[in-house]
Amino acid sequence: MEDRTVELRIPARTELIALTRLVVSTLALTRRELDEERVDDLKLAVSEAVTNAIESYGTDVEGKAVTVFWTEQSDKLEVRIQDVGKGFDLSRLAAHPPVTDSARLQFERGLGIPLIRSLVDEALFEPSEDGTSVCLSMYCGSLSYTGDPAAL
Amino acid sequence: MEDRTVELRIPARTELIALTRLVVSTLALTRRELDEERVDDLKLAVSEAVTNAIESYGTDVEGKAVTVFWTEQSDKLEVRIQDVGKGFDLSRLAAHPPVTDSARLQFERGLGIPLIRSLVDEALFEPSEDGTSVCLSMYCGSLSYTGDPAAL
Amino acid sequence: MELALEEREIGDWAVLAVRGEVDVYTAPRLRERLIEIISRGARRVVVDLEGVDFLDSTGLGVLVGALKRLRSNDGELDLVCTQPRIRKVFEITGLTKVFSIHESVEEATSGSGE
Amino acid sequence: MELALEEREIGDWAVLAVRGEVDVYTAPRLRERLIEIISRGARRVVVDLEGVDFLDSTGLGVLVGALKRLRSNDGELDLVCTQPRIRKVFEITGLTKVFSIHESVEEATSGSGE
Ligand SMILES: Nc1ncnc2c1ncn2[C@@H]1O[C@H](COP(=O)(O)OP(=O)(O)O)[C@@H](O)[C@H]1O
Ligand SMILES: Nc1ncnc2c1ncn2[C@@H]1O[C@H](COP(=O)(O)OP(=O)(O)O)[C@@H](O)[C@H]1O
Repeated sequence: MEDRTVELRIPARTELIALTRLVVSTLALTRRELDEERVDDLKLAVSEAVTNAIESYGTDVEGKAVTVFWTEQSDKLEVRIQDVGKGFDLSRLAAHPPVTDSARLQFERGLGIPLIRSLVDEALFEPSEDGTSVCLSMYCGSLSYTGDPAAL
Repeated sequence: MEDRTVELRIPARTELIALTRLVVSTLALTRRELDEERVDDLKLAVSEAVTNAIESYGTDVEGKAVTVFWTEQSDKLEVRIQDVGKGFDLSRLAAHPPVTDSARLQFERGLGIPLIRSLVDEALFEPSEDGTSVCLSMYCGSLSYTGDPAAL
Repeated sequence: MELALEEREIGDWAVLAVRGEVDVYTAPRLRERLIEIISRGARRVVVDLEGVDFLDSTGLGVLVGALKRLRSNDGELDLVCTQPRIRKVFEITGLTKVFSIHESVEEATSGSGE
Repeated sequence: MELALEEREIGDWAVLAVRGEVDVYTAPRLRERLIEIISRGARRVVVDLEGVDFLDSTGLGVLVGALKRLRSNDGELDLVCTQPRIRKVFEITGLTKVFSIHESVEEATSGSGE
């Protein structure tokens, strides 16, 4: 599998999140099985996860990086987002109140993880004291290239 | 400098060269100092170097990768392309004959390194038995973002 | 990496057209502009998202924040959004129930704003 | 990652319009198509590069190869290329002296081909 992984490592700077989106959507678009809507879904989910990864460093971003791994498996695309930030307790994330005009408006934050969960087929969060790894999967049957496989 | 480096690692597959071009030109375009023509020059030079890096593995590309490092220094942009292929002897590269209709036509290959050298401000080739590192620089005075530096 | 903001007035509506990508990097500019518009006294604001290519949860948060600010002043914030990819983000998060989302700036500004 | 090839005939010229990126990944398709055109008996070929976004040394090599093949059959290969970014690649490598490069397909196909 090693040789099927594309790895992008960026300094923890928010202006580089757009680059991770570009790379992931470019790679996803070369796959016949993902239509544009699913590519957009994956792109947004990755963007949210990279945002969280950068924010895991707080203001202490000097020398810190976030790594995005893109791996193609026989039946799915997998994107792993990794930071070495402070981690978090998944079970303690605030639950959002049911959607009603008044209560819902309290939540300007905390939309990222719920979004991620509903956008991809599988989202695995692995926070630890040494950082967090988030693994996002999109199932797509057997994979094949849209490009012509002719090689020199 | 570590925290100013973007790193892209791809499996040694030619269909991924386009991705390295996209990443490099996207990063270069966020810099005011490089006009479009210089961005295109850098993009082509990087593409040629990545092509050579992939070809350094011959047909034995299984599990092999090429890494592209993008680093911003105070006065220049630097792109390093690294492979762990077989290396080569720079001093033995065939020189092209002067441009004349007949002799010039013998050369369908061997245009990559001459192109690289004329496209970037500085090209350093470091072949070794453990692989080759090619460092391409574009000088561009003091650097600043075209994007708004506002952060959350 | 780009965000373009363009403001105009239609009747008593302040219309802010947003173009480009709204994410954690660009959202602060959108927030600042909305705060500026509101603190200038605007009560009825339309944010036109037709030119937006990408909107993340930070962008949603900025819009929710502006809506709260306006409502607490008896104001209103409406959106224009027909692009499925952007609309979907409001749908998933349940925010279609919170915002009035219109098909066009004309439709948004011809309503009563309530 | 895309390459589109479109063929047509103008008088006794075979015109191949190329769109997209020509690099080591896509160039083999261009080469195959050119070989096919030549082996069908075409002697006067125009390659229209106006739709090309990117051209690397492998692409140059394919064009040089086709030119050689045609010349050895008393044929001719001309190019159409006005885009500075693509033209520059021919200039740097000295290949502007080897190819006839035209401003338009009309210009290319109205010449004598010699
Ligand atoms: N990679 C991460 N590292 C550390 N904490 C994280 C990470 N991802 C998420 N979190 C925590 O989970 C919380 C909820 O995340 P999210 O739903 O994306 O909303 P938001 O980022 O707007 O707070 C964050 O505020 C943060 O405390
Ligand atoms: N990264 C590399 N690893 C091994 N050999 C290389 C590398 N880069 C260049 N070379 C050698 O230098 C030669 C000339 O390269 P270049 O000028 O790009 O032309 P071409 O790739 O068309 O042969 C190559 O054929 C190869 O033998």
